[in-house]
This record gives sequence, C-alpha cells and structure tokens, in this order.
Amino acid sequence: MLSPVNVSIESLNLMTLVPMLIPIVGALLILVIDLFKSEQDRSLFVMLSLLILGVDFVALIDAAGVFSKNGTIMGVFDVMLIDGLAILSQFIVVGASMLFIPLALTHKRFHEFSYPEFFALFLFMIAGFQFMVATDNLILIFVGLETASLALYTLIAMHNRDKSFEAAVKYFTMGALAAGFFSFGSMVFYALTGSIEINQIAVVLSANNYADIGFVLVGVVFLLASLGFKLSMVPFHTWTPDVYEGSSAALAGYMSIVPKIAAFIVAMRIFEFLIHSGVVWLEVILYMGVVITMTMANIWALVQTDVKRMLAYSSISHAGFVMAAILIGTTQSNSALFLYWILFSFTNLGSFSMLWISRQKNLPAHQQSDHSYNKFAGMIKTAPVAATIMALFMLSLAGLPPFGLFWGKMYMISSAVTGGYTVLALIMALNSAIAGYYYLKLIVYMFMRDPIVEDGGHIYSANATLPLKTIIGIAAIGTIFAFLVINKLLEFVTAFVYNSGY
Amino acid sequence: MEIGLNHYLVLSTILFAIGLVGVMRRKNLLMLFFATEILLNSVNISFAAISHYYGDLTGQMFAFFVIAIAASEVAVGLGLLIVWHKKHNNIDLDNMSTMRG
Amino acid sequence: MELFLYTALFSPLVGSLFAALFGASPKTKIAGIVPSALLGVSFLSSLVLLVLVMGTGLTLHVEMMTWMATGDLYIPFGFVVDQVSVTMMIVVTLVSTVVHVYAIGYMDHDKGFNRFFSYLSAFVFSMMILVMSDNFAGLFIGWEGVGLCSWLLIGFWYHKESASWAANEAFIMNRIADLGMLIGIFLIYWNTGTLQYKEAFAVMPSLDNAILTWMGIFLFIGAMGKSAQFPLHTWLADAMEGPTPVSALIHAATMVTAGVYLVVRANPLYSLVPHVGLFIASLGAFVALFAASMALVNRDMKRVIAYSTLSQLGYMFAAAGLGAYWVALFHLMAHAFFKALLFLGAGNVMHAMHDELDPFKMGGLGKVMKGTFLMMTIASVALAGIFPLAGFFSKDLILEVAFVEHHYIIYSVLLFTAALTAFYSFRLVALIFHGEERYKLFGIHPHEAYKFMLVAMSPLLLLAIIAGAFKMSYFEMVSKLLPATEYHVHSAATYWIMTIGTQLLVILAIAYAYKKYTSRDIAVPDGTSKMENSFAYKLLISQYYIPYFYQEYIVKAYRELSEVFWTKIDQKVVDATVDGIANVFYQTGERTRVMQSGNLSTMLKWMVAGTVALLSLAVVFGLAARYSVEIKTFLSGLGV
Amino acid sequence: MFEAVAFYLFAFLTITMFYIAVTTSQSLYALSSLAAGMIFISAFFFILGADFLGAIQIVVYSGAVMALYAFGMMFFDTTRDVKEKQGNKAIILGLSILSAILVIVIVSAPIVGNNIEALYPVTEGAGNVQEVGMVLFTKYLVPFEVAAVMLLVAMIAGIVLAGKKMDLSLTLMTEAEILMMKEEDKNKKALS
Amino acid sequence: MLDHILSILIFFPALAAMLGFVVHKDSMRSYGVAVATIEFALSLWLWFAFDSTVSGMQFMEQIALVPTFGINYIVGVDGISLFIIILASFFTMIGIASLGETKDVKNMIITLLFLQMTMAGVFAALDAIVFYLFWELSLVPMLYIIGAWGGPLRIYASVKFFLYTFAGSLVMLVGMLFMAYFYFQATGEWSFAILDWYRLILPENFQIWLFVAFFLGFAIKVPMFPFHTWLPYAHGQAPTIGSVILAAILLKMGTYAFIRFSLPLFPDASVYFMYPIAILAIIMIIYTAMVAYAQKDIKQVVAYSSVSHMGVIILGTFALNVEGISGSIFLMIAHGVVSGALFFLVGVIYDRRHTKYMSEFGGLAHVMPRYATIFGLMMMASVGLPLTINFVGEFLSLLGFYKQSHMLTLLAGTAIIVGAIYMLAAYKKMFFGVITKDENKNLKDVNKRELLALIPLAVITVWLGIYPKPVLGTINTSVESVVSLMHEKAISKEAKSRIPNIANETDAAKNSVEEAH
Repeated sequence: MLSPVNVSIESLNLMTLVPMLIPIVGALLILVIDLFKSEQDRSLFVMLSLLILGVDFVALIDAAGVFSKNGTIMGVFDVMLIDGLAILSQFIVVGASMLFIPLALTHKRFHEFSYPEFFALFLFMIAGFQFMVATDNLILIFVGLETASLALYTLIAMHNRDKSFEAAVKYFTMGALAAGFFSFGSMVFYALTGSIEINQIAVVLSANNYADIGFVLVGVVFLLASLGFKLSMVPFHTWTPDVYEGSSAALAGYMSIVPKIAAFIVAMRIFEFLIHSGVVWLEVILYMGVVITMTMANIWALVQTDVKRMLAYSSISHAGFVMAAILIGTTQSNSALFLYWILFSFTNLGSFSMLWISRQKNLPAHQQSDHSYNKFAGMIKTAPVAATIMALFMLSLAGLPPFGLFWGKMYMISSAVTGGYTVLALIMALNSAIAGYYYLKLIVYMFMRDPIVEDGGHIYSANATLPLKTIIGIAAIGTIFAFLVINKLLEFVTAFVYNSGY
Repeated sequence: MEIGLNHYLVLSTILFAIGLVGVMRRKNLLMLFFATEILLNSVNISFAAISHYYGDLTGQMFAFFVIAIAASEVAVGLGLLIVWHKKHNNIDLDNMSTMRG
Repeated sequence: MELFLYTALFSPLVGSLFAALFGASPKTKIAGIVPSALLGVSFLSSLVLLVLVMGTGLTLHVEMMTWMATGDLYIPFGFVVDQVSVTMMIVVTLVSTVVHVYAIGYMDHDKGFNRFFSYLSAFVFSMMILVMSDNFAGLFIGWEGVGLCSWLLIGFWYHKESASWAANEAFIMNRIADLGMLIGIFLIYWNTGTLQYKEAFAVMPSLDNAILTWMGIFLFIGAMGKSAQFPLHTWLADAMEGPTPVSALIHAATMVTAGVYLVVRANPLYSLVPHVGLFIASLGAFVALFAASMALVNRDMKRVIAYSTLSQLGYMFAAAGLGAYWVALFHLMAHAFFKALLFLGAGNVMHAMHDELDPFKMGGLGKVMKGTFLMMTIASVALAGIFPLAGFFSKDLILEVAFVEHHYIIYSVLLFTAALTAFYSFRLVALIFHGEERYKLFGIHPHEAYKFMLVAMSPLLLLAIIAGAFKMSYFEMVSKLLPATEYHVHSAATYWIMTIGTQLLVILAIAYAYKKYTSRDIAVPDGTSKMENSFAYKLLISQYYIPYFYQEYIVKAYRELSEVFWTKIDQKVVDATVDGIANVFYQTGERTRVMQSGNLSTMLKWMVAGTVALLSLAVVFGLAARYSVEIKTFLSGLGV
Repeated sequence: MFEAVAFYLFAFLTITMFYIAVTTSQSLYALSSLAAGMIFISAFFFILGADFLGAIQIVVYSGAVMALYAFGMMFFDTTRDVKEKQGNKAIILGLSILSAILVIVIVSAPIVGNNIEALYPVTEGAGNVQEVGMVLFTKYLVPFEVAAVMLLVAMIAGIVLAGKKMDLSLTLMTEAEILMMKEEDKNKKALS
Repeated sequence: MLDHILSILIFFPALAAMLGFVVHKDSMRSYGVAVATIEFALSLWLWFAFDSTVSGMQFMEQIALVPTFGINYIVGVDGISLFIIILASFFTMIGIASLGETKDVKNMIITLLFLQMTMAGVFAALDAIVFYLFWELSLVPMLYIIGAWGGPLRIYASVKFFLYTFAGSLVMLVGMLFMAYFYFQATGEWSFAILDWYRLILPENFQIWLFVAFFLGFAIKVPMFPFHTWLPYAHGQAPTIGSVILAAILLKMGTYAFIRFSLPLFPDASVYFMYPIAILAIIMIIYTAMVAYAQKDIKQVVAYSSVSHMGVIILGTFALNVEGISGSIFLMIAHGVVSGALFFLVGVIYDRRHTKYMSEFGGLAHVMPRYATIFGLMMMASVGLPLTINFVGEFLSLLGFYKQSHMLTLLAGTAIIVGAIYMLAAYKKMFFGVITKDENKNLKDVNKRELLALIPLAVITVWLGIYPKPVLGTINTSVESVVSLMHEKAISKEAKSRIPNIANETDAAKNSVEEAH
C-alpha cells in the first residue's frame, strides 16, 4: 500500500516559482479582461504586459539577491533549479521582452495586435522560456520548450499574411521534428542512466565512466539536433531566414534573442559536463558546428538582397559565434556568452526595430521585398538621424569599437585565447571581418548611394510612433554607451556564472 | 524466449525510422503531421519499456507528457493548416516556397 | 674674418632670393644687376680670405649651427676656409661674377631673365657650400644643391623638349653617382663615428685597408657623376641645351670640377689607398682621350667645348689619382679660366649666328667680331697648352707627373690627347673665324656682342694668359695642406726634350687643323663625303653609340619593366589575389544558397541528413571506442 | 511465452500500420491505419504494466487526436487521394535506411544498466494508476501544471487561428479599409 | 587644464562635431576652421608644455574603463607621438581651411572633425584596447569621405579600404588578447596597458608569433608590399582632402604602431624578422617606384610614391638603432608634410581641369608659374633633396640601417634614384614643354585659399629641412629610451648584438675601430 506523502511547504521553496507565475497570472488576467469587455485598445494590453514584465523583473532581482546570498536553490521537489544561469537568462528573456512589447504600438495597424490573445500568448511564451531555463529536468525543459514554441508559432502566424503563415508552418513542422529528436535523445539518456535530471545523468555516466560511449553519443546527437534547431546551427538553420522574413520585423528581432538564450542555457547544462568529461567526439563536433555555422551563415548573408534576411543570417552567425563559448567551456567563456548576448540583444533588437518602423504595407515598385537594400539607398539624405542610428547598429554588429558588441566579441575571443583555442580565435576574428562586408553594404547603400525615390524619407518612419522611437533610442544608447557599464556587467555576470559552477 | 529491453528499443527505433521516412517523403501537410505523431509515439514505447525494466516510473511520466505535447501540437498544427487552407485551399507544401535563397 | 666668410657664403643666396622676388614678374635689369653686384662682394671677401690664408697661412673654421644630431651622429653647419677651399672660392666667385655680368647682356632678350639670375646665384651659393663645408654631409648638401641648380638651368628653356629631357638626364645620372657618395658617407660614419673632415681623416689611418678602399671607391663614384667621368659622362654633352653662360659657369668652370675637389679634399684617404688612386688616374687618362676623340668630329660648337672640358677633367683626375693633388687643383683653376672664356666666346658667336651651333655654317667671322675672335683664339691657345699661357704650366705639369711617377702609359695617352686637344680646339677656331663666309648662304648677319660683355670677359682673358705665373706661389700656399711633392724630371735634358717635344707636337696639330679647315673648299657636310661614311667617323659622331646603348637597353628596359610591374604584377597578381579571396567567399555564397530552396520538405531532409551524418560519426567513434583493442591488433597484423 | 508472442504480434501490426500510414496515398487509409497503430501501441503499454498510460494513449490519441484529424480532413475534404510528386527518392530512401540501420546497430547493442537505482520505484501492491498519481502530483506537479498551461496555449492558438477574424487581414488592409470595416460591424450590431 | 590636455585634444573635436550638427550649412565652413584652429592651438600648447628632456610619457591620464579585465583609458605622449599629433591637428586645420567647393560641406566637416578625434586618440593611447578602439574608429570617417565624395569607383575603393584594414586589425586584436593573457599568466592580473606590457619579457617563439599577428595589422595599414593594393584605389578615388589626410596621417598609424608595439614588445622577434621585413621594404621602395613611373594619373604617381617612401620609413624603423628609428619617425612627419602637400597640389589642378591624367596637361609652367614653383619644391622635397624636410629623414633612416646591412642599404638607397626618375618624369610631363590642350591655355594660378594650405607646408618643408633640431632632439630622447629598453629586454645573443647598448656611452665608432684592428 502506498504510504501517504507529507511535505512541508517550506521545503518546497515555492518562491522559486514566482518569476514564472507572474507572467502566467498576467496572461490569464488579460484573457479575463477581454472576456468582460472586448474590443479594448491594444495600448491597454501593451501597458499591462509591460507592467507585468516589470513586476517579473523585480521578482528576478529578488531571486538574484537570494542567489548571491545563499547560492543555488532547488525547489518544488527539486524540479526547479534557480542558479546563476537561470537568473541571468531570465533577466535577458524578460528584459528583451520588455523592450519588445512596446513595439506593438505601431503607427500602422497590424493584425496580431488587435487580439488580446496575442499578449496572453506572449506572456505564456515567456513563462515557458523561464521554465525551460530554470530546471535541469528534461521533462520540464521539454514541456516549457513546447509551451513557448507553440505560442511562438501562433504569434508568427497571427501577423496574418501569406508569408507569415508559410513561416509559421515551416517553423512548426520542423519544430515537431525537433521535438521528436528531443524526446528520443532524452529517451536514450534515460535508458542509459535511468534518470532524466541532467546532474543525475552526469553522476551516473561518470560512475560508469562512459561505458558504451556510442550509445551516449546517440543521445547527444539527438539532443544536439533538437537544440541545434533552436539555436539554428547549420544544417538545422534552414528555417531561420524564412521564418524571420515571414514574421513581423519586431518579432523576428525578438526571436533572434530570447528563444536562443533559452536554448543556450539548456545546451550549456547538457553539454558542459560532457565536454569536461573529455568526450572528444563532442568537442570535435561542436568545433565543426561552430566554425561551419559562423562561416557559412556569414557567406550566405553576403549574397542576400533583403536586409531582413541578411540580419537573419547574421544572427545565425552570431549564434554560432556564441556557441563557441559552450565549446570552450571555461567560466570566462560562459560569462562571455552572457555578456555577448546582453549586448547583442540591445543591438539586434535595435536594428530589427529600425526595420520595423520603416515597414510599409504596400511595396513600392522599386522594392522586391519589405526591406530590400534599395529601399535604404540614400537614406542619409532623407532621414539622416535614422540612417546614422542604423549605421551605428550595423557597426556594432560588425564589432567595431567602442560600440556594444565589440566588447562581447573581444571578451569571447579572449576567452577562446585563454581556453587554448587559438585557431578558433583567429577564425572568429576573421569571420567578423567577412561579416563586416554585408553590414558595410547597408551603410554603403544608406550613405553613399542616391535615393531612388524622394519622398522626404517618409518610408523610413512609415510606422514610427513615440514608443517605437523610445525603444530604438534605448537600444541605441545601450549600444553606444555600453563601454560605461561593461565593467559592472562583467563582474555581475562572472560572479553568477562562477557561483553556479560553470 | 525472453523479451528484453532491447527488443522494445529496436521496435521503437524502427517506428521512429518509419516516422522519419514519413516526415521526409510526405508533401501533404496533414499526412506530414501524422508522421510526426508516429515519431513521438515510437519514443513512448521505449519510455514505457525502460520504466518497466528499471522498475522506475519516470519513464511513464515522460511518456505521459509526450502524449500531452503531441496532443497540443496537433491542435496548433491543425489551426495553422486550416488558416493556410482557407487562403490557398490546398495543403500541399510544395506550394509554400515563396521565400527562398 | 668670419664676417668675410659669411659674406662670401651668403651674398649669393641673398642675390638669388632678391632675383626670385621678381621671379614671376617681367624682366627687370635690376634683377640681374643686384645679384652680380652681390657676387662681386662675395668675390672680394673671398679675395680677402685668400690674402689672409696666403699671408698668415692660418685657416678659418666656424660652426654656424647644428643641423642633425641624433644618437651618436652630430652634423653641424660648419665651414672651413683653408688653402684648398679658398682656391675654389676664388675660382667660383670670380668666374661666376664674370658670367653674371656677361649674362646680363646675353639673356637680354629672354623673358625668363629674372628667373635665370635667381637660379644662377642659387647655384653659386650651393657651390660655395660645397667647397666651404667642413664635413661630408655639408659637402653633400652643396653636391645636391648644384645638381638641383644645374637641373633648373639646363632645363631653363623648359618649353624645349630636348632641354627638359637633358635636365632630367643630368639630374638622374648625378643621382646615381650620389648614391655611391651617400654610401661612402655611411661607411665613413659607421667606421669613424663622425663626418667632420678633420676627425674622420684623423681616424682613417687606423682603419682596415679594405674598408678604406671601399670608402675611396664609393666617394669616387660620387665624383664620377658630378665630373661626368665615363660611364656617367653622357649628360654633360646633352647639358649644352642650357644657356651658354650656364655652360660656361657650371659645365666648364665650377660644378663639374666638384669631383676633382672631392678627391683633393679627401687626399688623406686616397693617399692611404694608392691602388684606388691609380685606378682614378687611369680612368682619368682614358676619359681624356675618349672625350677628345669625340670632340674631333663633332659639329656642335658647344658640344666640342664640352668634350674638351671632359677631357681636361680627365687630366685633373689623372693628376689627383697619381697623388699630385695640388697639380690637379692648379689645373682646375687654370682650366676654369680659359674654358669659361672659351664658352663665353662661343656664346657671343651663338648670338651673332642666332643660336646656330654648327661651325661648318659659319666661317670668316673673324672679320666681324674681332674681340671674340681674339679671346677665343687665346683661350684655345691656353687650352692647347702653348707657352707661356696658363694651360702650358698646368697641363705640362700633369704630363710631368705622369712621367715622374713612371706611369708611361698614362703619360703617353695624355701626351697624345694634348695633340688632339690642340687639333680640335683649332679646328673650331678655324671653322668659325677663318675661311669662307659660309653663313651668308643662310642669310645671317652676324654682329659683335655688347661691349660690356667683352669687358666682363677680359678678367678671364687676363688670367688665361698669366695664371701660370702664380704656379710657385700657389704651390707655396697649398702645400701647407696638401702633400707637397715637387715634380721635377731628374735630368734637365729629358725635361727640355719633353717640354719642347710636347710644344712641337701641339703646334703641329694646330698647324694641321688650320691647314685642313681654312681651305676655301670647305662645305657644309651633307653626309656624302667618304670621310663621313668611314666607320671611325660614325663611331665618333655617335659618341661610341653609348647614348644609343643607354637609351635602348636601360631607359627603354626600365620603362617597359615598370609597365609590366604595374599592369601585370600589381594588377594581375597582387591585387587580383586580394579580390580573388573576396570573390571566393561571395561565389561560395552564390553557389550554396540553393540549399535554402525554401521548400519545407527539403529543409526537413536537411535536418534529417544532418542528424544522420552526426549519427554515423557517432557510430564510427562508438565502435572504434568499443573495439579499440581489436582494431589495434588488426592494424598491427596488417603491419601498419 | 505469451509476452513474446504478444510482442511480436503487436510489433508486426504497429510496424505495418505505421508503414501504411506513411506510404499510402489515401489520406483516409493513412488516418485509420495511424489510429490502429496507436491503439496497438497502447497494447504494449498494457503488456509493460503501464495501464494508465495505455488508457491515456487510447483516449487521447485514438479519441481526441484522431477526432481532430478527422474533422480536419472533412474540412480539407482530402478524401480524394493526394498525389505527392517526390523529388529524388534516392535521398529519402538512403537517409531513412541509413538512419534505421545506424540506430538499430547502436540500440541493439545491449545496454549495461549498472549504477541505476530507480528514483521512483514501482511499489508492490499498488495499482499503476495510484503510483502514477502519487508521482505526478508530487514530483511532477510543476510540469503537470505547465502542461496545463501548454494545453491552454494550444487551445487559444487553435481558436485564434481557426477563428473567423483571421479571414481578413488587418496587416494587408489600408487604414481606410479598416475604418470602413469597423463601421460595417457597428451597423450590423445596431441592426441585430 | 594641462593634466587633461590630451583628453581635451582628443574629445574636443568630437564634441565640436556633435554641436556642428546644429550649425547652419552656410556658416559651417567657418565653424570648422575655428574649431580646427583651436585644436591646432591646443596641440601647439602641448608642444610648448612638453618637456623634451624627459624621455618617458608625459601628460599621462588614467581612467578606469573595464578594470576587471585590465582595460583602462590611458593616454600620454612622448617624443615619438607628440609631433604626429601636432601634424594631425595641423592638417585637419589647413584641410578644412582650404576645402574646395564640395557638396554637402557640412557632413564633410563634421566627418573631418571626428576623424581628427580618432587620429589624436590613436597616437595618444597607451592602452592597447583604447588604441585599437581609435584605430578601428578611424576607418569609419575615412570610409565615408571616400565613399561619399569620391570618384566613380568610390564604393569599391572605400569598401576595399575598410575591409582590408579591418581584417588585418582583427588579427592584431587577437594578438593583443594573447599579449594580455601572457601578462595575466605572468603577473596574475589582466592589463592592456602598453607600459605594463613593456615590462614583460616573452620567450622568443611567443614573440615571433605575436609579432606576426601585430605585423599583419600594421603592415596592411602602412601599407607594406604586398598588402598595398588598397591604397592606389583609396587615393585614386578619394577627394583631395581625403587623400591628404590618408597619406599624411592615417598611413603613419602603421609605422607608428611598429615603433610603439612591435619593437619594444618583441625585440628578439624584431631582430629575427629584420631581414625579411627589410627585403619587403626594399621591394616597396623599388617596385612601387617603378609602378609609379608607369602611371598615367598624377595622383596615382603620388599615391605609389608614398608607398615607396613608407618603405624607407619601415627600413629606418628596423634599423633598430637610434639613428634609424629617429630618422624614420622624422621621415613620418616629413612624408606627412610632403605627400600631403603633393596631394593638395594635385587637388588644385584637379579642381581646375577635373582630370588627373598627365597627358591632359603639359607646359603648365607657362600659365601657372607659382603652382609650378611650389610643386617643384615639393617634388624636390619628395625626392629627398638636402635642406628639405624629407632628406633628413631618409638620410638618417638609411644611415641607421647601413649599420645592419650594407648590401640592403645599397639597394634601398636606389630610392633616391628611382624616386627622382618618376617624379621628374611626371613633373616634365605636366609642366614642361609647350601647352598642347586649349583648356590649359588660360588656367588660373593658385588662389589665396589654396596658398593658405600650401605656403605653411612649404615653409615647414624648408624650415625643418634646415633646422630639424627642435623636432629631432625631442624625438631622440624618447627613441634612446626605447632602444635601451629593447636592448635590455632582448634575450637572444644576436638581438643583444644587433640592438646597440645606449647605456654605456662609448659611441659605436670607437668600438668598430677596435674591431677593425
């Protein structure tokens, strides 16, 4: 007969759930409001979600405080795991979301924002990501991942035009396949170790000291495939450009940051211990993966004719660049990952928002696509400020000092150097040189070509409103004056990463 | 003869492979989704088997959640499918390659 | 005293700058007169210095200011007035004063009048620096300075293609030599640690002979350029494109003798390496003959004189090389006077003949321009070395030197050359001033030059006549600084035989020249006469085909090679590689972007493919890990 | 013995069913064979003593999922057989066979299951359902709730996507059109 | 004030540029001139305040930037960087003052001011990362100047310029990170401060690798053969002002960096690579001079000539003795002045005729005597005539290298020949002969605005040629400290012998005399 379980509430550490619960509750709240009084204006929901996220952020700050006081916390039957990585990544997730949500207040009307559900789903998605990063239990990771993904597919589709449906379907289908891979992978590990908690798996594997490695590798392969899909590692990247092109620029920018950091955390949790326990094969594979992803993505970005697709490829290459941190696997590299990603989120979100404010509904004749290079020709003449800001983001993406991303790049390369990956460091450096070309291409178009159609630069702010401009302003400031906060950021990140044992 | 864990693993792997084949060769989206369902199901078998042979319930848990996930995926997938079908009135994925390069 | 030194040095500069003020403005006499006056001043102060040096025998050495100082290197602007430099100063200032005054008349109708004087005085200034500097670097300044001025002056009529071409040729040829000089300077610095004459020469005796040899050679290469020694001689003849006063001053009297001055100045070095000296001497002798031979047939008055200058320089080098530095210097001085005179005379003739240079088209000018006739004849006599004119003393001395030093080959060569010299100079005189008035055929009405030009030339005339008289007193002075070796043939008999013999030879040559070129039936050669078709004539008239050789095999080759470097290597190789690398990336992108076919099914296939690929790798690795032992044994079985 | 027979039988059945499901060109066949295959899978669960899972399998899949798909198919009326032009089969075949072989090669290698202690052991004398419930509502409470959220998300997504509002797209309409449409809506409300 | 003069020098123009956005278009030019003049005055003040007897850094400032990673904002000047900073501000001033008719002149001036900031920054920075920062940043304004105001091929040229340099400097960045890592290993703390690095003695093989990494970055900037091909395009396409500053200042970054980083950090590697680099330098000198001779376009001639001269600078730098290094630094300034002036002059004629092909000209001396005179002066300076600024530098550089190798110096010395060849040829083509083209018949001679730029340059050319002491002396003190540092840091036997020992002041001559015996 089963003995009744008795657990004390204190032992559950329910506070570990708070950061995830807040957005869920908020989402429900939004749904309820819509239930009582429909046809509300989107601004209401935007501000509500902003508030909720703000609260969430505060909660995270508390969690951070607790963590820095007494280290990693397990909660709720040790399913929740609040360590440095979890907190940092949640900071990024929530912060980026806060930067994203005001982008809904566009000048033009777009379909998705007329739904309250949009915002509800958005908040659910955030919760999903938070769960994903705040545990080492494969089940919860899986469920969180799916929650987020399903919401995300819907958000993409809700933009409601052919391209966005296409994007959503593509993303969904491949996502389903990836889900299959994930489950298979975790099955393999379960079969090997009888456990689905990463640290437990690590313990058992090392206890057997990696008996029948081949089988381990199969598991690794499948997990790698599914995470590689999320991180858009070559050759699992194929969805990225299409999905980014199909979805609204703002969402594309968001997608290039938040889902990836979540995936990075999971990858870090799973692969770190494998790498450190000297699974040479994994090291080789990751090495190849990193290099190929960086380089090929850059090369494909070279030949793009649409800025948005170019940025999509560039974000693939950036992801590859950051993936190197996991390969290197030192504290420095891991904190470099976070540093890089924080700065990247500012810059990249900024540049995508620049595309977003220049989004028209009907394409002029001289434009093949929403954001073709021609569109930006001679921008300096018609919209100097916008052009300058855009150029700034591009330079930052290219890794030109003193703009934000330079510091991330530098620290990352330095970690490669200290980690003994000299060749990798060189490859990374030269890749940024290649990348320089296509970022420069946009600058060339903006500054050195003559405008194709003079309309007083209206197209560049067709969609602009104060909130959007504010967001861009924040992104720009974050990009320019990054060097003032690097130090604090570095200390903070390093402390958190170090204390959570990575 | 005794049915060991490996029998189940092999079986589920075969099914998984079948699923993969389906995923690769199906052009009709609906049927493509069938294939993904097969993927997930095949894994469930091994989960159950492992949990049986290890006398550990976690596997069943995993299978349970996988089922849930599969179900919700179906919902979303069908939703997308319906929208697409409304617009284009077919669900052949060869028709959805407007974005390329 | 230093006052005089500075006056002597800087008044030409002042003059030059003054003239430069009017550089762009139309001709003004003042721009000619003032520099000439200032040069006069400079001459006078040089004279004072000469008197001082001669009288008291003490020398002047001033350091104006530091030029370069870094590390152990210390180069001041220092000037020294000693027996050698004062000689040069006198020669330079005197000749240039004369030429200036002369040029006021000569350049009368030229619209570049002011420019001309500023250049000319600038030249004098750099020449003064050259001769007065107390260190090699300073010498080099002057060295390049005169190079610059000669470039400016040769190309003075820059609208003439030939002129600017000649100017560039001169400059570049000198540059080639200057490189040698520069290397010599480096050698001196790194081995002696200084560039001051005194200290450097003081250290030299303690140096390894090989190093000294190299120093000597490189410095002499520098000298070869300036003094247009073979094989860097071609520029001098072409330099005659410049206005005649320039030829007189630069390409006869002063600049070209800078090389000789250098050798004399570096006598402590060269007396340490006699073998180099011998080489110099032999080269000098060779050039003397070589140039004289070319002068025999040339039909350009100025070129003839230029070649004779060349051959006289050969004499000087011969002397200097044999260690008779003071003799070289003496001949330099004397030569300066009569050669300048000769050139100026030629200038008058040119004026008279409206810049006609072919003596065959002249003839009988003696009647219309007596003054010039007289002067040029005397100059030629001096050049030929007839007693008692300047040439006799200086040139015969050189012959004696060669004889006494037992270098009979050099002696005989020089002797033969003396005869040639006499021949070609009087060939010129005869063709110009005697015989038929062939110029009538060309409808030219010659006229004598301005009086004051003739007056201006008179000092030179005087000196050309009497300069020889100063021989002993000069020896007295110079021997304080230079090795004082008197050259006397031991037995009086031989001496007289030699002298008389030489004189006779020379006179015979003159007579032959007169006989050949005063005859009535001299016509303007038209390339038909048998003599003109003889090989020797062709060889000489085309200057031994050396200019042709340079043009074809050096200048052309250089140009074509540059062309190749640019179009082939720089563009097709170096740059193409860079762009190629970029293109590789771009093309790879273009090729592989098809992978992004946009078809979902393909994407899924890619995903599966990727997974499968990883899997196969995993399997290989796994199996290898599992069966590592077996594999090892298997491989060892295979004997791998 | 019985177990073996059952295993091979059902293995054969599931494989054939799923094989049909991925190969047939008749979507109706595909659907039904899929459903059948899933039911057979639940048989394995019962064999393995995971009764609860088996039940869920039948209910959820053969019930809910299949029903959904059925509705979907009515909607798309894909009763006529769908023709799928295959890009080169070689790739597909190659990949699939390769993957199958690979995985089987690996998996068929016996797993050394040492150092494995069951974290949530099957307790004797308790029905599977109780055990499951016990674990589910202690250890897996959070995932369970999150799964609930996920289903909610899925539901909302389904509603939104399939809803009428998606028919015309504000994204593509100009401001003027949007306003006009809003007017019409108001009027409709007024009339009704 | 004086404590922060460097920061003011660096950031004043940037600030001014920011404010410049507000200034109205028409009065922008005078605004720019005013700002640039103030900047120049400040730099002059720096010179006066500079104590030329001190060999170390002066006016040092330090502000923590990323202390945890050892990155700080450290600036300071010594004799090596002082004059290049002054030169930079000087060129910015006369550049803006003599700016011809340009479209949207406002952007141009703002860009120039930003450029001035980066230039001052590069030469004042004493922290590797800060140095790198300005180094990279300087690309952007140049990119814009070339790309927006350039000729028909401007975009190709500008992108090529940017990417080429960018790629090189990224490798350099890796090198810097390595250097910092070694410092970390040695001392246990991160630091990018150059002065800290100076104290670090690396094993030779490390030195060699790092040297190579840095070399790539510098060599492309200089540009050394065979990395030079971006330069002709950049110069060929850039507007006058762009080429002027590019030639006068930006190229000097590379050579300056050699002296600031490569030599003192890697003395052994410097000796190890001396001959290869010298050979490259000689190739630069002769090869590019010949290429210059083959050019049809006067601007290309000047462009290639500056590559050729950079060769001499490199040679002097790798003479590794005081004479050579001070010579090369002086030559940097000299070449800055002269090539800058030459590009100005080319610009003058280009403004009048809108062509740069020499075949289009000929006989210009008749119509533009003043122009011809100044051009002649600058040409003579460029071929290294004594008493002009260039000669001092070339003489010292060659003199210095002669200590290391006679043969190579002899080869390098041909610079004075080949240089003369292409320069005189070009001058002859342009100015001598008779006027053939009617367009040239009535060209205006240089006007006041152009003289404003040219006269000062001419004055400097002659003044520093006759009396280089004030500059040379200051350079000398700093160089001596560098050389002695190298000597004591050097590990290998050869390096010790190659790099003279300043410490005991027995001049080289005496020793060599003993050796001779």
